[in-house]
Amino acid sequence: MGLDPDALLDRLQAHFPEAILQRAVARGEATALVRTGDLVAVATYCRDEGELRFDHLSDIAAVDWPRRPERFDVVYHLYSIPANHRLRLKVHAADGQPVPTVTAVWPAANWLEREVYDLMGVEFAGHPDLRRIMMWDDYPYFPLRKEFPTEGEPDEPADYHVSFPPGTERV
Amino acid sequence: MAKVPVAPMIDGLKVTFDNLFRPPTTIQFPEERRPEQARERGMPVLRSFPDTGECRCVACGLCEVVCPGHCLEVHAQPEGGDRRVRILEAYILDASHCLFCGYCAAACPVEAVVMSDIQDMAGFSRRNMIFDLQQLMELGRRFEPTYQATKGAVEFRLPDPDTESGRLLENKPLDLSEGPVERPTPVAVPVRSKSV
Amino acid sequence: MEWYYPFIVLAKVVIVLIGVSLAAYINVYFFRKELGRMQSRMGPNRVGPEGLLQSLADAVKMLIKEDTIPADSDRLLFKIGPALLIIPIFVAFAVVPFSNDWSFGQTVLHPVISNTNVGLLIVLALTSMGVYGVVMGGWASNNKYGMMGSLRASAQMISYEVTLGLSVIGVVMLAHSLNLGDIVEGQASGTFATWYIVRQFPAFIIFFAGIMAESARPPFDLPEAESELVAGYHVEYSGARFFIYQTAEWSAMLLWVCVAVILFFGGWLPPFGALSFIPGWLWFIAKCYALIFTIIWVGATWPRIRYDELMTLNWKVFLPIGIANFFIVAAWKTIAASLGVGV
Amino acid sequence: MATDLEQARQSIGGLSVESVTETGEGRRDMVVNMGPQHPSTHGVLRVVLDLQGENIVGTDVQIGYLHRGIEKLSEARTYTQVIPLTDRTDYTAAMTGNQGLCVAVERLMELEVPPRGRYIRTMIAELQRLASHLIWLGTHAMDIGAATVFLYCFRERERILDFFEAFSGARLTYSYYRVGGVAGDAPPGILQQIYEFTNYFVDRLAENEELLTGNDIWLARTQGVGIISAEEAVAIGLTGPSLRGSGLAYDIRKAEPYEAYADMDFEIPVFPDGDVFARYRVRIEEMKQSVRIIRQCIEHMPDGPVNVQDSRVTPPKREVAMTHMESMINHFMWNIHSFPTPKGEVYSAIESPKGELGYYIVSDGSNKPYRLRIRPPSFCNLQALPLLVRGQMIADVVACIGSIDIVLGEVDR
Repeated sequence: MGLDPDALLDRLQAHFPEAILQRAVARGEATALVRTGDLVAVATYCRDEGELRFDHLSDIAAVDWPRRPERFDVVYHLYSIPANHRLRLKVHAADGQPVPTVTAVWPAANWLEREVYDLMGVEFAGHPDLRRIMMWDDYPYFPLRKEFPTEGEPDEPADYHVSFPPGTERV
Repeated sequence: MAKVPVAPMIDGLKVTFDNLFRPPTTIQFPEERRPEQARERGMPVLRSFPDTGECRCVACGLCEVVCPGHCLEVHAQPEGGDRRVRILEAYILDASHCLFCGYCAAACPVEAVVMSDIQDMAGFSRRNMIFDLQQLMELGRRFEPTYQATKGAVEFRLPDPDTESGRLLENKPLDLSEGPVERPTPVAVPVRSKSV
Repeated sequence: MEWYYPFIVLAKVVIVLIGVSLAAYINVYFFRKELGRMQSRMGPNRVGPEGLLQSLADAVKMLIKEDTIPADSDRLLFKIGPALLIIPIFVAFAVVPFSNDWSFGQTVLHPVISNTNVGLLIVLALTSMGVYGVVMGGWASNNKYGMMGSLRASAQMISYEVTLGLSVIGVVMLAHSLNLGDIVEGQASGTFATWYIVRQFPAFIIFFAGIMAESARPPFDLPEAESELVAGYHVEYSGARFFIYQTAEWSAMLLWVCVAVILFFGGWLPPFGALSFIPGWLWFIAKCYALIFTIIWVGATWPRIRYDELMTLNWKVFLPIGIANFFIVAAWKTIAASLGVGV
Repeated sequence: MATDLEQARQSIGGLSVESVTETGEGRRDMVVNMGPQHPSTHGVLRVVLDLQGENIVGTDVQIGYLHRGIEKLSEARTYTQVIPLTDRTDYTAAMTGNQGLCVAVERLMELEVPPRGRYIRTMIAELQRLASHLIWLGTHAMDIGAATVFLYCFRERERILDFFEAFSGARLTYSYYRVGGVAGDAPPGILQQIYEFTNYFVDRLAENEELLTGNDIWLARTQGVGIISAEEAVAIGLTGPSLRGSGLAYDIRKAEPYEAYADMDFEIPVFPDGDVFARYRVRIEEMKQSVRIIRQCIEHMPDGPVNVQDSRVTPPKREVAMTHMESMINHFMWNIHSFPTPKGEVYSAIESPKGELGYYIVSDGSNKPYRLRIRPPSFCNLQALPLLVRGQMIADVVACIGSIDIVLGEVDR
């Protein structure tokens, strides 16, 4: 492995004393909570800085915490192929508050951000092509939010699930 | 395609020509079948006691709880006013939602629901995929000989005999001095089964 | 001319029509069985003994299926497309001699409907017509895949017509005739050493590739490449019209194989004089099926070529070889004639 | 065939490929919807192609036809119940779907799988890699027109599925891995059979290679087609064999060894050309390396338990369940509540046959994941398709789709 998680976060915090709001290391994984406005700057630094070199954006995920004022975590998992270390960046976003896009830093973010937008409803400011990707274009809900019921919205077209009271004759 | 076709292409022809004289690997499905594997996970069926014909199910509802596809429904009624005695009223399997994961069979404490070798289910209606207690028991009776034959290997979730995972608390080892019972019977628990 | 002459011609026509249709179905069965075994499968084996009736069952199935015509298609062209493909191919069988002459006492029976002097030209001319059926069918179906398939088909068939025609010039020059029967007789010497495949091997390779491209067999099945264009020009066809397309394709392959056997494999001639007790038509059929076997074999083995590579292959490889072959044969004939040596 | 300019959507992964749709030489003649029903889009992928003749001037990849909301469903299920769902992501390599989840949960709970369990899991994962690559090879070759290879590959794959059936009881959706181990030890005699299979397999693989690797048509169809440079590949998020076909030796089995890969002696095949042929070679060589790993696993298979000896996650035995009141309560409690995980979050990546398969789990301390995110390799690899097909022909689109080895079940989840 490359840099150990603490050293990684130290380096990041040294360069962005303001933008890194929190840091944590758990199970060997480094996590940095980034101020939403500074995301692109931090991301660019992570990608370009000599020893970090996070050239590979593994994943973007969003986590919904409905009771928090800034209810969404948008989580970026970075990996450095040359240095072989990982880093998790997090930003908080309120409902309707756009997160700056990182497509200019890692083009791989294109579809990943689209998916987050589609399923969680987090908008990405400056994304070149922010369309729904999994659901159809005029779908009215964001299905991964916690308030969305697992069985689907009630006014959706009836699904195939049929309930059979005992004794129902089989057709 | 600047070059003229050369030797490697002829080698390829040789491979197909060789295969022309090898016996075919396909089997004629409905007549011939592959040898069945002991752990085969087909449709879940219900076993019953051969002597009385009663279903083994004790209506504990564990299978319903562990089912990831929510395809099982166990309906039980307290008998009379006695809430401790539950009677199996209906057992419904919606095979069109079944994932064939085998969790129900693994969880069943009395080996009532087991994974059979029934693989070829087809129907013209979704309702054909819904099986009730009587049908599941009938299928279970047909499967019973196979189950007895492959029982040891079907024991699917016992990775290691040394695992003392049966104990409830780590500091309170389980007393196994009685030894395993030969056949788990519903009498051992305060529930009893009754087929409807 | 005897009074019964028209009846004999009519009888020949009927026999050839039935025979060709039958052979097309036997070929389908043969194709499936061979492909199946090469692919470690069994091939058809359910309908009839050893699946022999599978082709018949398919034919019946296709004939009784609903025949759909897509909306907004050009209905007239859509309907006549299959006919335009199959008619020229069946007509071309009129000039193909299937055996040596049979004599019944004084009467000599030519096993060919029309023993014309320009047989080879007629074959080439009629098969060139077939491309219209493909283009019309693909274009009239108002389907993008169909249109691309028909565009590919037209470009491919027209291009390969050129090299195909060029490759047979050497044979024609050696045989001094365009009559297919005479071309076979030109190869007669008792052994296979005088067959034109020996003397005209490069021409045969070009011709073979050409007939595979003309009849759209893999690896040249671009007009209907199923992994790219779904089904190409006949993507919208179903039922009887699809059936006609399929029949036409198989008949075209049969026609080309017959012509190839006549041009390069000595037609009905036995490979050795000692084997001449076997009747000529048996030799002819055996050679045809050997060639069909090879075509299927190649198709089962090689991947599909890409469209631009197909064109490159034709225009940059086969065409120069064909032209060179033409000049070599011409030069050889001139030199031989000036030396007084027979060729 | 009127061109609908509204459909002129250029989704090209954020890289600056200039739009050539409406101007000058890049004029578009036709828009073709390739898919969702098309023989070679591997399921329900829809690619909207802007064509000029047969040349491609624009691509828009549309997915979502197989979206089943597995991430959402997981939030309502215990970790054990999620395992059968992961089968349904990449259904050509269901074992690695299981594995990814189990490795992630083990990391979350800081469990250590005993050696025999790790070896069996490694061996199964490599067998699964073989099976997955065989499907890829077969369909890829069939897309390019070599239908025979497809059947040969499925012939070999059937043998592997037989082994999987012996292990797990299923042929497609195995649900074989468990948190902390596997569902059952290897059935008797199976290891010997697998070892014999590897010998057979090497011969058959050589046969398939004879049909393709040297074949001029195959070379013409694959060499120089769908080129993507290493920089572009990393930027667009390619992983797995598709990335190694561009010359970067990134393999999680080496970079962050999990299971028993640290004990294994194997190589990472890398080919620098970045074209379809390079990706083909990578996967073919990878199959040979997988055979090596399988053999090593069998040769050095340790004895002992296959599951972690931890009553939190290991299911109780059924024999004892009916003997004792407390053990029966335990049996019911375990099956109803499964096991809770400590609070926290974890991202764990494994090398699936398609690439980096990551599971990001956020746990709130309960027995169900608060959020379970699957990082699907096929999804990220498919994103590169518009880059691969720029300036190519229709026939190359098919080759390119085949070469990145996508499974739509995983793309859409």
